[in-house]
Amino acid sequence: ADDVTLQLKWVTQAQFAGYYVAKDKGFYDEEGLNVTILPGGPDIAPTQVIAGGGADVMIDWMPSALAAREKGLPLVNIAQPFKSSGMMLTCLKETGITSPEDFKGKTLGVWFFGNEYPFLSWMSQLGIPTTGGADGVEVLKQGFNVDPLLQKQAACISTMTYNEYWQVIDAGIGADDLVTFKYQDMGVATMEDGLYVLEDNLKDAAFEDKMVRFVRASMKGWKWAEENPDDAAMIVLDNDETGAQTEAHQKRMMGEVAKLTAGSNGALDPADYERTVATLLAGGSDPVISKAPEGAWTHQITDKALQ
Amino acid sequence: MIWLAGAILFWLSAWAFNVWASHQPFARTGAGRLAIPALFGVTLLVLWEGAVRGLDVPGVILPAPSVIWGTITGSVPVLWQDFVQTILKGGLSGYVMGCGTAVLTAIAIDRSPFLQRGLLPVGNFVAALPIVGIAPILVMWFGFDWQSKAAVVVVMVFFPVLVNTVAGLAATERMQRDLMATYSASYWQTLMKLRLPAAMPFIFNGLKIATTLALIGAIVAEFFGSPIKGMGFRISTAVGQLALDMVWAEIAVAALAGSAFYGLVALIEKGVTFWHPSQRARS
Amino acid sequence: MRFVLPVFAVLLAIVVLWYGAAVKMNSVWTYDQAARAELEVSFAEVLADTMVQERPVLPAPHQVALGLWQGLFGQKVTSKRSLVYHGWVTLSATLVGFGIGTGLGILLAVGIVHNRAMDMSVMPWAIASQTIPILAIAPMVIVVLASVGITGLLPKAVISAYLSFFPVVVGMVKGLRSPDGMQLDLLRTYNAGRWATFWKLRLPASMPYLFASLKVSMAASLVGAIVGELPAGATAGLGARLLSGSYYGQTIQIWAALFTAAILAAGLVIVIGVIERAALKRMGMAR
Amino acid sequence: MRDSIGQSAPVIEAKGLGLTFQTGDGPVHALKDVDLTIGKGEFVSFIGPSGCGKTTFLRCIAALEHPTEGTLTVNGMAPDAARRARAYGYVFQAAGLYPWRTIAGNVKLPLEIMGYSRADQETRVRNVLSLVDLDGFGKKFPWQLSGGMQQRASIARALAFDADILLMDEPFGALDEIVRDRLNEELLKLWARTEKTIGFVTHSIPEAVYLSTKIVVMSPRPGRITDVIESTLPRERPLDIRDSKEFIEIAHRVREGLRAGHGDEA
Amino acid sequence: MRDSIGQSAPVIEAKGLGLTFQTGDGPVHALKDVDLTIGKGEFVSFIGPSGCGKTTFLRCIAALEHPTEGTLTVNGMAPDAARRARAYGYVFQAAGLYPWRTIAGNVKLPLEIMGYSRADQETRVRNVLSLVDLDGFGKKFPWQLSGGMQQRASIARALAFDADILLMDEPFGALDEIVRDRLNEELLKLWARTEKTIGFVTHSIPEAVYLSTKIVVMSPRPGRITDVIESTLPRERPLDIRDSKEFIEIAHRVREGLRAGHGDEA
Ligand SMILES: Nc1ncnc2c1ncn2[C@@H]1O[C@H](COP(=O)(O)OP(=O)(O)OP(=O)(O)O)[C@@H](O)[C@H]1O
Ligand SMILES: Nc1ncnc2c1ncn2[C@@H]1O[C@H](COP(=O)(O)OP(=O)(O)OP(=O)(O)O)[C@@H](O)[C@H]1O
Ligand SMILES: Cc1ncc(C[n+]2csc(CCO)c2C)c(N)n1
Ligand SMILES: [Mg+2]
Ligand SMILES: [Mg+2]
Repeated sequence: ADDVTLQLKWVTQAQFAGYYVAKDKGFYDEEGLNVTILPGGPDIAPTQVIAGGGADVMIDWMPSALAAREKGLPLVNIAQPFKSSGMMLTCLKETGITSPEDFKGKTLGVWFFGNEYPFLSWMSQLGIPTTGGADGVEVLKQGFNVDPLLQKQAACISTMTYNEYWQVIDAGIGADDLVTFKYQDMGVATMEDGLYVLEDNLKDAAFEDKMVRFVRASMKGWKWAEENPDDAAMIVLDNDETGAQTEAHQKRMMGEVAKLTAGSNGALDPADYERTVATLLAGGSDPVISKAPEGAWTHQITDKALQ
Repeated sequence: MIWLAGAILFWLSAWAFNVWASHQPFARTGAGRLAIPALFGVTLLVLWEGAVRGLDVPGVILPAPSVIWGTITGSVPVLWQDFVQTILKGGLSGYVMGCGTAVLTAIAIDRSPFLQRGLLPVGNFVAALPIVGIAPILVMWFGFDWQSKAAVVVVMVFFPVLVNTVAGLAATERMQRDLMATYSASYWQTLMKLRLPAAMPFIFNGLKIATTLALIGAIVAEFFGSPIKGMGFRISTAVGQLALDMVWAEIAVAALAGSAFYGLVALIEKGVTFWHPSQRARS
Repeated sequence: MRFVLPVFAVLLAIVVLWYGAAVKMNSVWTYDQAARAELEVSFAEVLADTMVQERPVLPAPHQVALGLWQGLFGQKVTSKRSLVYHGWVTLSATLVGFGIGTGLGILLAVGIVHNRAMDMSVMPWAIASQTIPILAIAPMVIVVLASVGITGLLPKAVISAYLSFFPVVVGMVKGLRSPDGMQLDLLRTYNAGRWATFWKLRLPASMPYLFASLKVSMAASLVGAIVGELPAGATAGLGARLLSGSYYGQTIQIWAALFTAAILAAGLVIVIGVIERAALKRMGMAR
Repeated sequence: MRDSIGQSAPVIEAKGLGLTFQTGDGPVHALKDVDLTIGKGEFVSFIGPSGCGKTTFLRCIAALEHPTEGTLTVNGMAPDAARRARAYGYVFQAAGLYPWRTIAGNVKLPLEIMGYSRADQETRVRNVLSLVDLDGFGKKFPWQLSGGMQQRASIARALAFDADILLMDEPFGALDEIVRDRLNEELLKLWARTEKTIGFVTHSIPEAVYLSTKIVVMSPRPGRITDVIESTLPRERPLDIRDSKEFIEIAHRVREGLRAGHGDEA
Repeated sequence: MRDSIGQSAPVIEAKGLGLTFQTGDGPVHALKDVDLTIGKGEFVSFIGPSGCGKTTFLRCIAALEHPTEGTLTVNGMAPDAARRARAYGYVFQAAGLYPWRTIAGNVKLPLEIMGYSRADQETRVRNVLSLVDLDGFGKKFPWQLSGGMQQRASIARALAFDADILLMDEPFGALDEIVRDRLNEELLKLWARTEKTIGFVTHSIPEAVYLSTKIVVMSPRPGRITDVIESTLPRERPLDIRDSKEFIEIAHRVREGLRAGHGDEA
């Protein structure tokens, strides 16, 4: 069997259910693949891992992959299992925020580490400076949990529809007490959780073949997960080495993730790509990419995988 | 390969030069004390540059020093802003508070054997709490600005300074203590005139270790939530953008500031503990 | 035995303070929640609530104790939810790192004390190395080592060693230089070489300094191992446990992992202390 | 015991005093069955082979060591109480200067602790340093001085303040005869002037005889008093009294006592 | 200079020797214009007020201090070379025992360093400890011993191995007369037996006269040699030689020399 190493963007959770299902249900074995899944975490830049040769393929958000490409790491999107974005800004109703206009003078929690671009570009479209003051917003680099909202250190924080949002709910704040702004709805959505490889590798026929089989099996895993969300969550749970995940949370996450993967057969929709690039190019004073990238995606793999 | 070989050659000759230079009278002058380690640093940089170029290491794994230098000179305002936020506000204030309380605590528990026996083990235990676990908690408690960073620094520097001070306060010779006893000196007199001076070499040991800890603490704490400035913030965002030149530029600033801080404390130590054999031997 | 009572008294004081702080800090949330639900709450209700919150700002002592108990004894030690299992993962990296770090530290100190060029050039850079934020380069270390095929325990141990060598260098340099003029002169009249001077004088004279720094360095090793676990892919170990706890806002889990780490560190420091006492006693230095 | 003893109230009184150190390999009997009375204003020398417990006895008087048997009173109180009343000046067997203080700073130390005024401190330091012939060395640090100079500084330190009882443990061991003679004379003058009670350990028989009103001869293992010799010399003692017949007789008796002690041992 | 000097090749030869310490407040002239020749097998005592440079001179000979002026040869070579040839046994002014070694361990130290065999080490330690009357104390640690016992242990340490030149800095300062007499005799016997060359600092005039073939009188600030007295006493010296007329004459000359040195100073 051929060895493939996959680097995740984040810790083991239902966000990556498709891959764990494919591994667990033997879809990879069927394709003659021996797949190692490396969990990520707050300190792991998947781009760095792949650059260092630690993985063959990785999962990343498109803004950070494109940024890396411009920095000289030739990453190419070979598949896009996530159709839509799950990122949103979740605010406490009691702060009086009802629309983006109300952000002025408030403190907002934002994820950085390459995830800040959609936010910055949104703010620049709204014409709100991110340098604080009465007319701008005070930005706080949010850690990886929802405490800033619970402790009222921030009026709004970044959340994913499938994860942090529910942590806020679980903490005891009712959905009625929250106001959410989905990036998808604000027209600033960027592509999340695509599969990326190094450009040079794609010229190698053996590698290409491996990726074809990998993507095929992974998509099979994703579709199985969409149909059997509860079982998929349990598979994820089995693979969590930290023993920190809970069944209820993963099942709910799987349900929400399924909504985002629905509508993708794995092939990247060029329109989504163009919209992402447009959003990023419209970013504020310190743009993540300065010009439209060339050759940052390909259907080379999905065309063969999805025949 | 030329690059690599050249770099290694340079390194060897520079080391040979340093071995020679350190035995010259020049090495005892102030300039010598700066020049020799500086030359050593330069050799390290040359080796690094040569290795990166010679082995074709991609910039997203390890940028060459020349590239990093370019970033440093090109982003002075950003680096300065981060320096002020992290080191001056977070690190320094935490250092002063942490070391101050540690010395005072050591003196306080020194007075009472009961407290010492009770607090030291518990203090050891509390200090063993790893900062990566404490930092998120302190950020939750003290907010995301520099106050929480200072709190992390306080927690980090407290233990080493406390342990060293307690050890130092016990480091007097029997005859020295007996002398005080014959004067029927009060506790405070013995403390001020004998035990604190005798403890100074130990206390400074702790203070020196604490300088580097303070720096790390302040930077690391920013990984767990911060305003959008500060060295830790910049490093973590830059890693996400694969802007490793910026990461290393910040690391360079941290190393420079840390060394300067350490040097300052060592200089004060030299003035205060001039009498200790370890200081006298080199004068 | 004479330690039991004082420690107990101090612990009691801490627990009392802790309960007080827990009530104060957690009550904010209780009041907020009540306000959101537009309810009035009595102080007694607040008090009760602050003791049982699911994600308290400061978990009450009994909550942590329970979490700790369940983590340590509540399950099979091989279970992924067992703190014994995670503790063992961290401990093994800590010990390997401590070994490497102390060895390296002692070697460096010996070099610094014996070689002027090393003294003048290496020491400042050893210091500079410690001002590099480890959390920033840990991921790079892991990546680089992984790319040359080194994974698992060793990368963590390397990071742990990186943090632990420094206190040993500083302490040992001081210790190896502590002999006074007369003690050194004596050996010079014997025309003792550096080697004999080292073994017969410098090393024994440095023992108290060595043990003091070993204690600091052991704690640093543990921190290093935990830091190394964060970018190692949040898999197993106390670091991973801390991280996931923090990620899911499970404060009690964080505190339980923290305490496990501290118990581990304290245990290790006590072991060093015992060795210290035995060694110094044999050397006639414990009075 | 002869007349000179009854002259005043006892300042130091030991009865059946004993002290045993517990060491790793068994107990060491440093002192055993020591009975001794020292009156106010006496000058008592202790002489005996090394290890016989002279230092230990002095330390007991100064409440630095606590006897395991018998009773000991100083000025009618427990030694500890006397220490708190600042009754002692003590010169240790080794100089024991604080390395972070200059010579003057070391001498000033007890004065600071006992709260002498600034001006008083200065004059006392100056006087006492010149008494021990160290003028001009006040600003040096201890490690810049020779062994004998350090020892003199530590004598100066004990003389700088006014203690009733002066305990000196081989203070002049590291000094040459000329300086020693000079300091012996000075010490006698000081003693005559101030009426201090002095306990003095020495290994020199002539020194003991020249200085003392009472000479205590000790023998080791366990440390016991084998002879107490009351001096019949007058209080006024020029240096050449050392050639007098009386002096030589006393010296002889001391030597005999010492030799007997050594004989016991061998 | 008289006959006894020409008897053999010079072992130690100083010409115009000077040493100046640079201290925080100006230079200290510890030695100046020192000319001295010591022949093989001589026993030379140095005597002089404290601070006159005796220790410094001994340290120069042992290559522990480096003269700033003049020349100094030992066995015809530079002191450093002689040190490398392990020519010296040195007894320091303070005992300076290593606190982490037992008494026996301290005495064994030079033997370990010089590579004596295990068995040889044991016998030598035993012999030399009994020579200084410390049998049975081998297993004690230094701080469990009295000051004089520590000093004796340090003498034992220097005698344990066979050095040609023995340098002793006030070795018997902390000992009582009886022991001192005994050790003086032992030292003379050792010297006669082994033909060592001995440099000996003392403050006791009788001791210097009793032991030496040559007495060097020094005076301070700057440290100079004011007199070199060749002893006319025979090599064989019973203790009662100290009552002989010759002895008293030499002692007198030494005392005069010392007094003159002190006069200079005042
Ligand atoms: N390391 C030093 N630094 C500065 N001055 C020194 C140093 N060592 C000795 N001296 C000075 O040199 C002079 C001679 O000192 P040395 O120790 O040789 O005297 P000594 O004759 O041995 O006296 P003693 O009989 O008291 O031991 C003294 O004035 C002393 O202060
Ligand atoms: N701390 C201690 N622990 C164990 N034994 C001790 C201690 N201090 C002194 N001794 C022992 O007590 C005995 C008396 O010691 P002390 O110091 O009083 O003798 P000394 O008469 O002053 O001798 P010296 O003239 O050599 O100074 C010695 O045998 C010594 O070994
Ligand atoms: C330090 C850090 N903080 C936030 C994110 C954002 N993020 C990207 S994927 C994901 C999982 C969603 O549940 C999250 C939180 C990150 N990558 N790194
Ligand atoms: Mg004594
Ligand atoms: Mg001397």
